Amino acid sequence: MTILLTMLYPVVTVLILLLQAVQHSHRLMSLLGVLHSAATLLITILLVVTPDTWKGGEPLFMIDHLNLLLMLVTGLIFTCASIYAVGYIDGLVRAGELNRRSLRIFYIGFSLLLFATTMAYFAPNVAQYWIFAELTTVFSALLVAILAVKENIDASLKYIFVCSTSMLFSFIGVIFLFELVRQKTGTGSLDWQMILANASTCDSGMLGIACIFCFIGFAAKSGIVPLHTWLPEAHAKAPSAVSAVLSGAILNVGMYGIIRIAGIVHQTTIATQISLLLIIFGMITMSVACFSMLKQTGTKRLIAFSSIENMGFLLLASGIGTPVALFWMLYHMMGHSVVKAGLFFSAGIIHRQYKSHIPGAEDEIGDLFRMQPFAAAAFIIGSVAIIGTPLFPLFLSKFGILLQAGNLSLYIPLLALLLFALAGVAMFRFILAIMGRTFADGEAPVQYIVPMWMKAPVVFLLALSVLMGIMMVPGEEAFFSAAVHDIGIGGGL
Amino acid sequence: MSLTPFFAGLVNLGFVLLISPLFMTVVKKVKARAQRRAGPPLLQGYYNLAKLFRKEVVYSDYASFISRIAPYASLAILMVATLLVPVIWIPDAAPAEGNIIVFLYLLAFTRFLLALLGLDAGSTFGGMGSSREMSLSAVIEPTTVVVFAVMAYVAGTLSIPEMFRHATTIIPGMSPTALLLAVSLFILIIVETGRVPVDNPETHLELTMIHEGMLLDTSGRNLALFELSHAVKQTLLMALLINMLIPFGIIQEVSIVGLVLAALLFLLKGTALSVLLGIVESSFAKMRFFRVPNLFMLAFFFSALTILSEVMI
Amino acid sequence: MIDLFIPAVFFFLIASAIPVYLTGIRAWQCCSLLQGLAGVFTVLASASVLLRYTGGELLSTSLTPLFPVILGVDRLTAAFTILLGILTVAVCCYSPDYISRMHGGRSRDLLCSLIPIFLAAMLLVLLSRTTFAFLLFWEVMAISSFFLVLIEYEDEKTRRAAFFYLAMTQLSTVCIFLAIIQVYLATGSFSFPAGMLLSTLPGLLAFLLFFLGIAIKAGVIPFHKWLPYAHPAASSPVSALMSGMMLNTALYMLLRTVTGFFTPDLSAGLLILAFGCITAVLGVMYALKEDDLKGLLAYSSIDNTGVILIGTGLFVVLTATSHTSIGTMALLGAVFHAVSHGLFKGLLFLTAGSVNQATGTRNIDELGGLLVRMPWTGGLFFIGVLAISALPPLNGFAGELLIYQALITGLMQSEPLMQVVLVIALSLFGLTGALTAVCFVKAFGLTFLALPRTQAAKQAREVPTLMLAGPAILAVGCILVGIFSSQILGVLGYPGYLPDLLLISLLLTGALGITCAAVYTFASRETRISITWGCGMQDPTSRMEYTGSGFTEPVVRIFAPVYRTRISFSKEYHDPERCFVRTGTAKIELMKFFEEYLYLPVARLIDSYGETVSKLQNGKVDTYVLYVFVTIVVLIVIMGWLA
Amino acid sequence: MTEIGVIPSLLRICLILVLISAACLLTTRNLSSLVRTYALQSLILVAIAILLGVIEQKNILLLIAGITLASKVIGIPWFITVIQKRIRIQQDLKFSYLQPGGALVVSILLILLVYLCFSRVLHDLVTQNSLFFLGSIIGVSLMLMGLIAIFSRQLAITKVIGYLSMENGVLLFGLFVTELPFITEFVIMVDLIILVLLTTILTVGMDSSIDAYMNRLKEFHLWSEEEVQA
Repeated sequence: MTILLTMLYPVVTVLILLLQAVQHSHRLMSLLGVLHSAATLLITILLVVTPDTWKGGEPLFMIDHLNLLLMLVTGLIFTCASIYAVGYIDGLVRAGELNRRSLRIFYIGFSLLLFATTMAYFAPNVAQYWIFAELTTVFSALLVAILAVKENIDASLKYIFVCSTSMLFSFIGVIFLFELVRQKTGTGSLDWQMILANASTCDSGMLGIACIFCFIGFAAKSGIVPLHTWLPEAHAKAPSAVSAVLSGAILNVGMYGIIRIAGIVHQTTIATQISLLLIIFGMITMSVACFSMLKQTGTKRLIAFSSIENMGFLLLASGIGTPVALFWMLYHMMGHSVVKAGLFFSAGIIHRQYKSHIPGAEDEIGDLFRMQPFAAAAFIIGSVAIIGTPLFPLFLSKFGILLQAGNLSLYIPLLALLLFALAGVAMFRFILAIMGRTFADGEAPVQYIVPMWMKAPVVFLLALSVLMGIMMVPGEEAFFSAAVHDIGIGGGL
Repeated sequence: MSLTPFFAGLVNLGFVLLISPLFMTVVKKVKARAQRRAGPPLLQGYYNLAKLFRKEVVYSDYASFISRIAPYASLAILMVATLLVPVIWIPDAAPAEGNIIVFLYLLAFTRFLLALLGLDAGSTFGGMGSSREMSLSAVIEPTTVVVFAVMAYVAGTLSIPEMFRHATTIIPGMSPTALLLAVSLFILIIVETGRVPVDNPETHLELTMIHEGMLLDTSGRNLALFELSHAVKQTLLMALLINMLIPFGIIQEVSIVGLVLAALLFLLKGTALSVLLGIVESSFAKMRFFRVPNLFMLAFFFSALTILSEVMI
Repeated sequence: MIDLFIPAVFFFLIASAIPVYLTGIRAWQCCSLLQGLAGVFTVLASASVLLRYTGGELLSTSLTPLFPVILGVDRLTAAFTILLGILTVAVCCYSPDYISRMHGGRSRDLLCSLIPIFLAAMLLVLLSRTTFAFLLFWEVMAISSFFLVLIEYEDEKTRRAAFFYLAMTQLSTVCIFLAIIQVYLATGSFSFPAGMLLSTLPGLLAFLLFFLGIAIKAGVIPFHKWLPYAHPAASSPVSALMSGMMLNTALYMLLRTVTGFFTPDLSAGLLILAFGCITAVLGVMYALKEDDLKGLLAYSSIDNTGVILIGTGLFVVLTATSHTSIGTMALLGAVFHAVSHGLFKGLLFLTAGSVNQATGTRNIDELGGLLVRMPWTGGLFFIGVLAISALPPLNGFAGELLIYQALITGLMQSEPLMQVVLVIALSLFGLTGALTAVCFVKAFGLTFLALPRTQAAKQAREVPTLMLAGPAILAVGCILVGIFSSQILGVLGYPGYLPDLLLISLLLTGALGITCAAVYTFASRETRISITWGCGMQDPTSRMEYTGSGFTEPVVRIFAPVYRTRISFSKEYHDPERCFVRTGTAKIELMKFFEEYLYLPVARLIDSYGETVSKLQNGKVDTYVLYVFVTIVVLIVIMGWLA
Repeated sequence: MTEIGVIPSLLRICLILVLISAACLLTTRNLSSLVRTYALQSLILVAIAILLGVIEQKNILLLIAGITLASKVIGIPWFITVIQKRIRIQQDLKFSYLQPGGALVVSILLILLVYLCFSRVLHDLVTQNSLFFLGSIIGVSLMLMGLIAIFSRQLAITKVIGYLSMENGVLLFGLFVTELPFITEFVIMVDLIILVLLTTILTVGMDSSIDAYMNRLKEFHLWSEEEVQA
């Protein structure tokens, strides 16, 4: 049954790409985009629901609990983003920011991005994962630069340069892995399971090099501090449907790579040194992100920095490496993507309302509650959720991870908590600043009527995050611990 | 519940109400003598009260219910305070377990009402009087609390009748604690009743009057009530000093002869103390308002010293 | 009867849902009705627990497999939940009319829907029996109170107050979170620990972190600076709840840590006692200099937190030196004072809110003469003032009396060194009591008595009856709890700790009756109304009355070193020899010590860090690729060094 | 790998030549000479591929050599010269962070550093002086030099060429691990796509380089005066 499913997916993608290429009415193209992401989500849910079918392992796809989980989140974020895009891109075109010619490029790019992410997750071997990760960079850079305004091109150039240069180095890591497996079993192979199986017995020095080089590339993909510089610019300048997808789904691709590498390293003797390295990088990322959040004036840049901070926290969790920590790390990834996408959508609505005509200038936000009450409320609830207050998923995972961190030494939770508090303070400092400003009665911009397409995903995502925060679906916990087991840490809860 | 506490309370109350105006006039007489003038007749206190009770009361046009209730309330509170402090006869079951802190806070209640009365009239003098009265009381409060704590510490209990009963058992020799206790209590009386070094009771000069300032706007029977409660407060504090240090003559078992004897003795001791008070008043000049806290530091030092002496020696 | 707590919580949640759909006065009324019902349920349930000596486990669910959420109640919790219930009933009588007279469109519905969430969070904090549940509801309480403070977001001061409040609550949550991690590591489970020793490092660390977290939330002196901004900025029913109940939830947790979690330890007790004394004295001194009515009440909440801390510290010190009976008296004093503080502080804030709505201003120097214009509100405020200045028959006095007795009997029986400490504590405690009296004579005298100082105060009208019903409930509560205090303690199983205030109040009324009767029969009955005696002045105007700062000027002058008053004056002269002064200015300003020396430097430091770090993102491609290059080289070096 | 006297020494010569070409990339200023050095570098790569194919008798390597010859030696340089004609900029004079001289010194140090680290880590490989070890060092140092080229040159075109020389480094390293052919094909194909995407953005969006575009934009900025002063 899974062969049917896995074959069905590429066919559906190709079909939709062809249809989009030939379409010229905007409404149809956007609906096709929605159809494509909905199909992916449906297939993933079917796979999740029927676990026994794919246990046997597949030639072309490697399906296990971990990448199904991440695919679930990606499918969800892409569906919401494409539904949001129907209204948002319409607004862009009507406002003249996006000329009709590049509309088709946008939708094809969007579907290709989804296809590349799915193939990256289901990639059985490291090289295929690497190639599709590289493809996601290319397609998302294309989407970032779609508005063909100078800053967007500038941002996408930075994105390409920083990401692809670091990804090249991770290809070196892939070659080392190949060499490692070749030394052990004669014929080299790059399958994740194969590497995981042989990792414990092979020479730790070579494995060390391989992991560090891989870490460079994947760290750049998921915005870890020294290599994070592209993230705030790309997310701030991209259309918010794209930046939601970037923050919600594409960062997870990089983090998926790091988790796999951490799983492999966990089998060998150098696990302690590498996890120490991960914790240090996590700490640096969180501190740089939190402190720079203090000085942000743009909404989307602020949210981008909060993504960097959460990625740093995920890295910290993978550094801790106990099964419970990884359980909560996956939970944090899901929670973060859901809440972050909702936050970006509401920021997008605010941006559409207060877009300043001077290119490159910040949008002056005023009379927020009078002109955009829905977006303001969603933005505030989103920011409350993102800093990890209860009744939202991030609080549970923050609590779980920091409990495990306490075992190592009390300084880690102390520093992490102070940084989370600082992030919360910075977030609300910004909100309070924009709440207060009002326009002189003359020059308030015209009220932007938010179409239904844009409101639905925001409401859905925030409701889902509250649901995730309050209770766990019965099977959910078993699925998560199976995913942790697949990483190679073993032991479960 | 036998009738003795009720009967003892009545006797105590009647006696105190009766003799308190007398002590006020004794102090005035001694001061007059010190200035070589004849001074008012001993019963002048009672004549004043009688005159004032017959006079009409004048209220300010924007005074609230505070001006109407305060005089009656302050006298009532002090009557309850007298029930707590047995002056001549310590019944075995005191009416309200005479807790010393309750006594302290009843005095604070009267001061609170008086201050509000000062503000109610809306005149500058009333405002100044109550502001200064409250500030001084705030500074003296720690000392009063420590003095009462010392009394409790010495007697080993918080209830006033037990303290007096304990005082009767020990021989009133000149032990350092007794001396220090006497001095601190004496300073307390001067401050609470607004005697010279702290506040001038007779004058109407704005700068010097604290206690008088608040009563400036009261007249007729209200003024009489305030005068009476002022006198009762002074008697109670003197009773504390007397019964704590020179308790002989106070009786435990009820008998008519004993009561009369104890009353006479207390009258004697009270007058002696009032004379002493008068002498102290006339020998000191009034201190500048902001130097009065230093005097309180002195009193605080005495009371703290009593505890240390009790512990060390 | 115990299981009425859970329906109460549900009623709160339903009440909070109503204003989201409906709007206008109808929604607020039925929302308050539901709230009131929930409050009544809470009162009944906690009363039944208090009387039957049996606590019990209410509800045990688990949010996720790892984190159990167990709710339970025992008599200490019941004391605080009964206060919560009474405050809820009072606030829900008060708030519909108050909200309808507020300006601000939809934000009023938000206010009406957030109050029940805030109350439910506080109730659940009191009921939680596992550290995780406590932290969960603690943060919900913090966030909901933050948004409640932020309702009137148009005003710049409210936004700054809300921001300051958020920063401090985040800090407090960090401390509590760390304490819970420490407890989890030490005991390995989420249930409340029992008898952890302070001699071991984890125990000491956990206690200090708990104390720090609670100190920030309860407004203990060095961490108090957010409270005088946040509480006045909120609308009156909210600030009544925050001052009356939220401080008490923090202190409840302190009481639970001190009685349950840790074995009493002398040094910990001395620490709490020291913080308590400093907070009490400084709190009331800062209250004295405040001219904004609600600011004054906020600072006096800090002072009362200090008093409760003194009681708790005393309990720990005395039980550590094995005087357990006096220790329980001190603990009773702390709990009794906490509950009574909740009552009279709620009463004062609600009545201050009515004054604020009737006159539109909170500045004492612009009020005056309201007692004649608003007799009922004035009378209720008067009862609140009597209670807070601890005057005999009312509940403020009962609490302080217990602590006094514990201090003095402790003084009698402990060894010399401890006696010195207790004497200092006693004198500071006395000083606080007296200064509170001064502060509230000023608050009541200058706001309600004499002539109205401004036009606004002249046209003040009495507030509608419902806005009087709320505070009236609290006033009756204050009086009854005060008078029947020793009976209440007797029923609760602690007879003989308090003298019988019932007898004293009966005697008081009796004596009042006798004096009135005697004066009515014997003395003359004529009365005459005329102008105030001003030593011959014709028509005294309101400008001649005492103002707030004037009233407290002697105290400020006496305690100048504490206030660090800066007196600056400048003179210009006509002639070079500087004899004849032409013009001159004199100024007394009170320096905000904590703000200028503690909070602002830290804020500036963090800001400068933010500045330097955000320079990292300078927008040029070359720099970004340089960062990549440097990281790769560093990683290669690390890799080489690792092997 | 059997030791045939002349081929391995020839191989070592080619590796050194690759490093020299990378150094030239860092220093040349004139754009057309830049493109020519890149083509030369790819040519050396093809030579290495052929030599390796001969040593290990693997015809797959010869196939790779052919593809690299077609794409990297002829295809991409032609494409860049076409783009360059459209932009009409000859010189790339401005440098940031590292002048050419500095860049060379840094790259020498880098090669030494990489050698030191790798020898410490792969100590057993050093003794057999296996080609894999040599390939890894040259490959990694070539990539690092490409990275220096990217951040030290301001012209966008030179950045692209720097990126391609980095990509050559990967390809070089891939060659030494013989059983990895089809994956390197994929890599080449991906990079070609990236290249095309990059250059199209360049020609459509801006002509010479990012900063040049900024100040050119400022001169005749119509509506916002204050930006002109900034």
